[in-house]
Amino acid sequence: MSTPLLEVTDLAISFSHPRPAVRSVSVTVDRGEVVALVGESGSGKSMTARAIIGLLPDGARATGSVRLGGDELLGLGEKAYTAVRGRRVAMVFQEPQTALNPVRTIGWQIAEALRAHGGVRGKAARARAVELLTEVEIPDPEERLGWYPHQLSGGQKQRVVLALALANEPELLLADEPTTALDVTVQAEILALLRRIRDRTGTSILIITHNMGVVAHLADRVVVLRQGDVVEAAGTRELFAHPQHAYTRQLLAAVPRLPEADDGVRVLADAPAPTGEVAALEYDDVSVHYGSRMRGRVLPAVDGVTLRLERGQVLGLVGESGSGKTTLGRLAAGLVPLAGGRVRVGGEDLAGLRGRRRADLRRRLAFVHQDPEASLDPRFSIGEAIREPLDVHGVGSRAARDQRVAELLDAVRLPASFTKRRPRELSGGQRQRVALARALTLDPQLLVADEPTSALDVSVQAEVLELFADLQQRLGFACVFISHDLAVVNTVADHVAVLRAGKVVEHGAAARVFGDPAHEYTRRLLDAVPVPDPTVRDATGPALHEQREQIA
Amino acid sequence: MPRPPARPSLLRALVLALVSLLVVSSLAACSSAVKEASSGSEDSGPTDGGTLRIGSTNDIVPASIFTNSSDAANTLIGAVYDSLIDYPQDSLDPQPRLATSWEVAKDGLSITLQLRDDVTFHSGREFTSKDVEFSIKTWADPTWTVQLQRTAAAVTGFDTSDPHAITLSFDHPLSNIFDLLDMLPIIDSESFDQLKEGKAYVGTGPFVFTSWTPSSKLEFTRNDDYWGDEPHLDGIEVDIVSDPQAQVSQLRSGQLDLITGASNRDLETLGKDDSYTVTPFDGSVQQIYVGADLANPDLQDVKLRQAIAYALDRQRIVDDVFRGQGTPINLPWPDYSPAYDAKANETYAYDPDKAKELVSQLGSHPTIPLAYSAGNANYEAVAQIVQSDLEAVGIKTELQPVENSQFIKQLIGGTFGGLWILQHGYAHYTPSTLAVSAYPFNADKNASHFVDKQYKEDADAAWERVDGSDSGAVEIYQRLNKDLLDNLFLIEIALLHFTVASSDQVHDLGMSKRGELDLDAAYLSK
Amino acid sequence: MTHYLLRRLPSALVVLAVASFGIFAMVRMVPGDPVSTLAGPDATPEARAAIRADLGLDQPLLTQYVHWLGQLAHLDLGTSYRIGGQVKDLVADGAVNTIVLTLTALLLASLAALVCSVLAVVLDNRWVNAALSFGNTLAIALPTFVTGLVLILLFAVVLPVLPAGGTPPDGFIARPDIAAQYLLLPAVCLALGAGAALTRFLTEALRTEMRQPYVTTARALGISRRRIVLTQALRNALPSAVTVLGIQFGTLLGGAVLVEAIFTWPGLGGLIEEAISGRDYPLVQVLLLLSVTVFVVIQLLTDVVHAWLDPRIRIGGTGS
Amino acid sequence: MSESLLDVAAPEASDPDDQFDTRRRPGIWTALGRGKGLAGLILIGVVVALGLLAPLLAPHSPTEQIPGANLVGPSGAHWFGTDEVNRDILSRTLYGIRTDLLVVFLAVPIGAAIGILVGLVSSWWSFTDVIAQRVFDLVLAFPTLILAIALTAFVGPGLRTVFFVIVAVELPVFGRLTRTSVRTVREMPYVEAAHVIGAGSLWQLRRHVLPNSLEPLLVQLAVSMSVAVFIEGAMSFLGLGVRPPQPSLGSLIRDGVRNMYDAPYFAVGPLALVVALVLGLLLVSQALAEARRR
Repeated sequence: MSTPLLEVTDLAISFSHPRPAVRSVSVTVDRGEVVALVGESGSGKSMTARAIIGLLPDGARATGSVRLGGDELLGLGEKAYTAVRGRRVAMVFQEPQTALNPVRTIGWQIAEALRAHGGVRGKAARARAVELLTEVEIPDPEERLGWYPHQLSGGQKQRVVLALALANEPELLLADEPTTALDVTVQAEILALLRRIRDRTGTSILIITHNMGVVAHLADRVVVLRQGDVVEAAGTRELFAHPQHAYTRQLLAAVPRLPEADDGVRVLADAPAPTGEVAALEYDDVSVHYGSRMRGRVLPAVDGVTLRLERGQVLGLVGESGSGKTTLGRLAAGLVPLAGGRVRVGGEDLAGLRGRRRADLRRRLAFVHQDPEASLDPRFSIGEAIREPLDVHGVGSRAARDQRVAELLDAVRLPASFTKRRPRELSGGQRQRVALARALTLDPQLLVADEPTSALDVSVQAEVLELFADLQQRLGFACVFISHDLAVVNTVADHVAVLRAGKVVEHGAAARVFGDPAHEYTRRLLDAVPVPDPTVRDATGPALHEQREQIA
Repeated sequence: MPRPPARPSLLRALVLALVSLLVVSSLAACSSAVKEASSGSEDSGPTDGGTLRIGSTNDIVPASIFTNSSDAANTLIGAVYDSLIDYPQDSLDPQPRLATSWEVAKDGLSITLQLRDDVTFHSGREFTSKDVEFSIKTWADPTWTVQLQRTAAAVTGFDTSDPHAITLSFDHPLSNIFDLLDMLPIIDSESFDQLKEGKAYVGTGPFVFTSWTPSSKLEFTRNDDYWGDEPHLDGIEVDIVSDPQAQVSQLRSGQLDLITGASNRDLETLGKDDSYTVTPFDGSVQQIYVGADLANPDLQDVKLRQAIAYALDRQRIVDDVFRGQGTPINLPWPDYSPAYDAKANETYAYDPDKAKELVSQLGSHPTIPLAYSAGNANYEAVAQIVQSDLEAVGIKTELQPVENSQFIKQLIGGTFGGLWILQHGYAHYTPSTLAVSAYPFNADKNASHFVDKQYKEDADAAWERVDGSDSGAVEIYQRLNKDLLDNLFLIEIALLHFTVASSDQVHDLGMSKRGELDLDAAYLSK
Repeated sequence: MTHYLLRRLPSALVVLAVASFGIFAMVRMVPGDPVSTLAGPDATPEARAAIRADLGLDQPLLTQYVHWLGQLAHLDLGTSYRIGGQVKDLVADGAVNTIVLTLTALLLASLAALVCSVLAVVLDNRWVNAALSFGNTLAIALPTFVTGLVLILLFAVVLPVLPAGGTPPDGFIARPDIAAQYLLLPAVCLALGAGAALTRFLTEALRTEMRQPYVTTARALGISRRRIVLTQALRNALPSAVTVLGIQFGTLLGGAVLVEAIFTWPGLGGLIEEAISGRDYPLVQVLLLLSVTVFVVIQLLTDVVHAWLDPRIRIGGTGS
Repeated sequence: MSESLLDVAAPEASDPDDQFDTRRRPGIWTALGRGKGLAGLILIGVVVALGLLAPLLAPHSPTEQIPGANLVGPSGAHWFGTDEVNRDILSRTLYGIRTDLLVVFLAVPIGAAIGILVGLVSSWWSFTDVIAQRVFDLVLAFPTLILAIALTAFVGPGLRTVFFVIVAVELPVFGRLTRTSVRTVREMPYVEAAHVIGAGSLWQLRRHVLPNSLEPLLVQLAVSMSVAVFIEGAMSFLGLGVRPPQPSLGSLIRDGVRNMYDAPYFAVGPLALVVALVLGLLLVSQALAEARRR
């Protein structure tokens, strides 16, 4: 057996100021192999990748050994490392929106990458650029050379980033969460592309991800990291089939799943017969426009949506970015001006109310943001944040309010000692619990949750989702739950509406929609979700490929 | 790894650009602006040629070109125009200029002047008696706001039948008629419209006006057809340098040859330096004074004004502010004036005890405003010393720097409401000129709101005389002196001399009594 | 692009319109009056009345304003009361000097900022940074009137190699080498603060750019830091730098008033001071209006250049 | 392994890129306790102390004209020498600081307070916004010194004019900044959250928007204070500043400049103090700005 292409031994990274360090990581990647580095925030997976390519942040120090094709990389000078980067190791980053220089054309950026290693220039560079864009399957590559990044979609941008990385035919490609920021269907395409690139060029890939679905789809081998240590390393199938370490097992268990074929579709009526009761929320042919009418650029964000949410039920809104799901949610909270139609909360039209009655209606409404960090005022203590709704509405005495805060903290399973802490001192999951507690302070009848778990690690997400489901059951509020993650919605929602370009394409009971989609788009969405099961990959792989060609 | 062929680095280019810019301009290897600036006299002989560069504090104002109000205007008038007669620096004995001789009628109601017949204007036109008439009539026009307007207007008859002689006749005798003839420039009537716009100044003088760049500079070249001795200088350039400090800097760096606006302190310093010459001109003087607005009830009591007069340490002001370039005075006249009275001039010698006593007799009085023109270092210093002197004897004042245009408005409107500090001129001419021309002394209306029958009588008597210096006149002047000292509506501080500083290459500077630089004989040496 | 410009034009015009009336009214509300300044202390009341009528100041305010607007519409800026001559000529003469001075200062400041900030970011050396930061702070902290005097004292008096002030005798074109020497001290004095501010901004902007993900991408491709700074970070920092440059230009114009006074540079600064103190209404009005116009135009210009430099605005719209 | 997954992740933030900071973010105030901030505070402190203690430290009254002591150079009796009307420059300098302190710590905050108020009002109600923005545009369109010259024509030279000019200049600066800052903060989810639970405009403004908009305003305050020292100096330099005999650092520098050639020591003290004050304020503003960026 030949020596592996990449051999990381006892890599440790320490920082000049306190932050999670990499304690001891050893990873090998063989030629042509795809290895996944899996772990949650703070596990050190990204730092490991950065150490390999020599781009650690300031103040970081790496020890141990990183060998590429037998050459030691760690400790190389900046100049020598520059020669290695791009030529022997290349890297693809998570966020395609910012990974490209916004003021330079695609063609310039590729040419620059080629120039860096004394490669071709002029016409030859242009030809090579077209070749690269063709390789990453960008349509009309000739024309695209003159485009700026902002003229491309997210998926196309990631393809360009990939083209840049491949420009100098590196032996090893590091891919740091390359699909996390993308919609599922695009994610599926990029994953398939990565696989094909490996197959075509024999480039080894080290992929860093937290998504077990992606792992199952792409990797030959998996290395699980946790707090800077390798917990487990095994072949993909073996790991999924027989996880050895408890952490790996928990990680796998925390992944929300979609109903699988053998689950058997629960039979549920699609639209529950109107009970005669007032609905918690009604969308009546609502439309929302973005852009200014004065400038003549009106874009429909929501286009004639009619939906109804009964009391005590959870309505999941799913769709890809730009589908209008968030707008619909914000509409329910009265945060977006309506262009047409009517929104009724508990039978009352929010837009038509004024003064006292509007305030009363607002008390029955709550909203949980996607970003738990930004949704809490950094100046407020946790206690003040949770108490604020009571203060605003002047509910109860001071003591009663504090009592209520304690209750709520307890309800979201946070210790009472958190009252005095600031949001910054909390983890993301804890902050989202606080946001949830605050939303529940006034016992709302309707809660709008906009991607409440998308910024969280899987394990934390699982906890929050469980908490949410529990609270919803106990308190019986109705909820609009917005997420791009079909599996997450599947775990909490009673009903699901699938949105596309501002329109509802399918609406029905969650189990029915996910288990037996009626609309072709829903099916495509479901198919694109990487299933955390390596056995499924082999079955769906070709199908994905065909699908991509359809889309292109 | 093959290195890409070296490209001219942007960074390197930038550094180069900046460095070269700095080097080129600061090293001044081949051509130095400083050297060129001071090379005006380098190639010329010791007497002829060169352009004299004069620094002036104020630019000319075409609308008030004849008011003697700015040093640039004075230089212009002195260089471009001739007057009919000339007073020497230190006397009131008229000397011929454009007029070769004259005769005053016995009754004092007319004067006949013989004019030169070899004089032409810069335009080439011959100078005749008509031009004298035109010039006097121009001065008599109130829109030009000339100080001697009343005197010019008193000339009512013009006999110009002989182009080279003129007879002027008056309604009443004019004791100061020679003052008018000394001050009045002979103006070209043909180019008068352009003069109003500041486009052309055509006279008969030693230098020809060539251009004016507002708030920047005036340029003159030698008049090759000058009727008198041809000037040595090729030309004059007047640079407007409003900051006195900057004038000194530019004199020191060789950009200017002569400056008119240096502070007395700088003059003192320059005087100690061999490379510079400081030239005081004794004949042309100005007086700095404290004015009192009698409309202010506190100032109405002459005792308070007397207290102020006693309280002022005039010698200290002359020494500290004017660096000795002046004389403490109680009366405005210079020592050669027929009105000069050495004894009377010391009536209010520095005596703070007397001042205190006077103040104590008055009882309490509120703080009196003390105004001065803002931005003038001398006035500011004098004002502060005056304030301090007055405070020492128990008179409280509040300094009020007033912007110049408002200062003049207050002066005209008589709205100071307190004390003010300013300079006046005209005391070195026939004494009556002061009383009828200098605004603060005007017996009819003045900024002090001082109205006094006796004073008016005496002023008019002085003016309407045939001779301004005979014993009868002196008698009237003594009465005037008494009026001034008794009423003290204007408390004189010091008599100041015009002083200029120049590089040691500048020689034979002169100055007219009017305060105009006389450059007829000036030259630049190597 | 044109659309971008069109959207900004109306508000600019409104500012100018409001400014014209505001300035006109304000100038006349200032105590003191041109006639007494013009006539001098010795003028008779009749003389003053004659001058007043001559200048049209006996007319009602609104009539005067309408008259002025009419003049402006015919590009006739009127005649100066005090200095005499056409306001147009006066302003043109002063403007040339001020513009030459300000633009030179702007050029110096931009060049210095470019060199210093690029050096700081490329070298990324502790000592270089500390030195630059120190020099920078000092340059901002030293008032213009201090640096100006020190410069004169050093280079014109102690070591007389450069003129202490004034403009080149033969203009700027005839002898550029001489002109450069006249320009150097005032321009450096004026440029110091702006240069320091620009350097500060640009260094910070470049550092921010160097932390952007696209830089990491570029570095991961094996492009050297230096090259990234010069070809990518700088290009990205440019649009916002242009905005700051626009602001700095305004500051420079303001600073020019002081620098012109120190170096006796016959520009608009001295003219405006003289015009205001002489209550020379036509001149004051035009100068103040000019000052607003320049500001508005610079704002427009920086917006346009900014938009032009940023393909996201220039080309607009997202693909797909 | 009984510990819950939650506890594992608990101490950490949710940043997906491993690059997060576990420390509690220090308030921007802590920046004043070290490095630049501390140096700046010390500089300001020294100047302020000298100004406040002027009556104790100054050997003479600032307006006392000492007989015979005309422009004498630095000596034991007069550390900074005397000026052209025989006053002790050291005493004048110490008292002069007070004038500048008045300008810095009174005029600027007044201008800032009005500006912030206008900015707040205008950022919340679009009607006032249009007017305020145009007025700000107009004021900002004039270079500061031209504004100063024009204003002086109205009220005459004096400390009052310096005050007016500083207020007039700072008002739009703070108005603008407040508006931008408020508009940014208003878009923050936590303000939206308050809105959703039914908090009124005033509540949002008072409890969330204003406190969170203060940091950039604070930085600007320090910058504006240093600018105020400049303005006072420049105005005094042009003769528009305080009225004599009251001393200010700017007027002392002007007097010093007038005597540049024969009393070069004159301006040294005032210059050093002006530079120290401006430098101190700048350093503080830089430290605050850097702490904010962190």
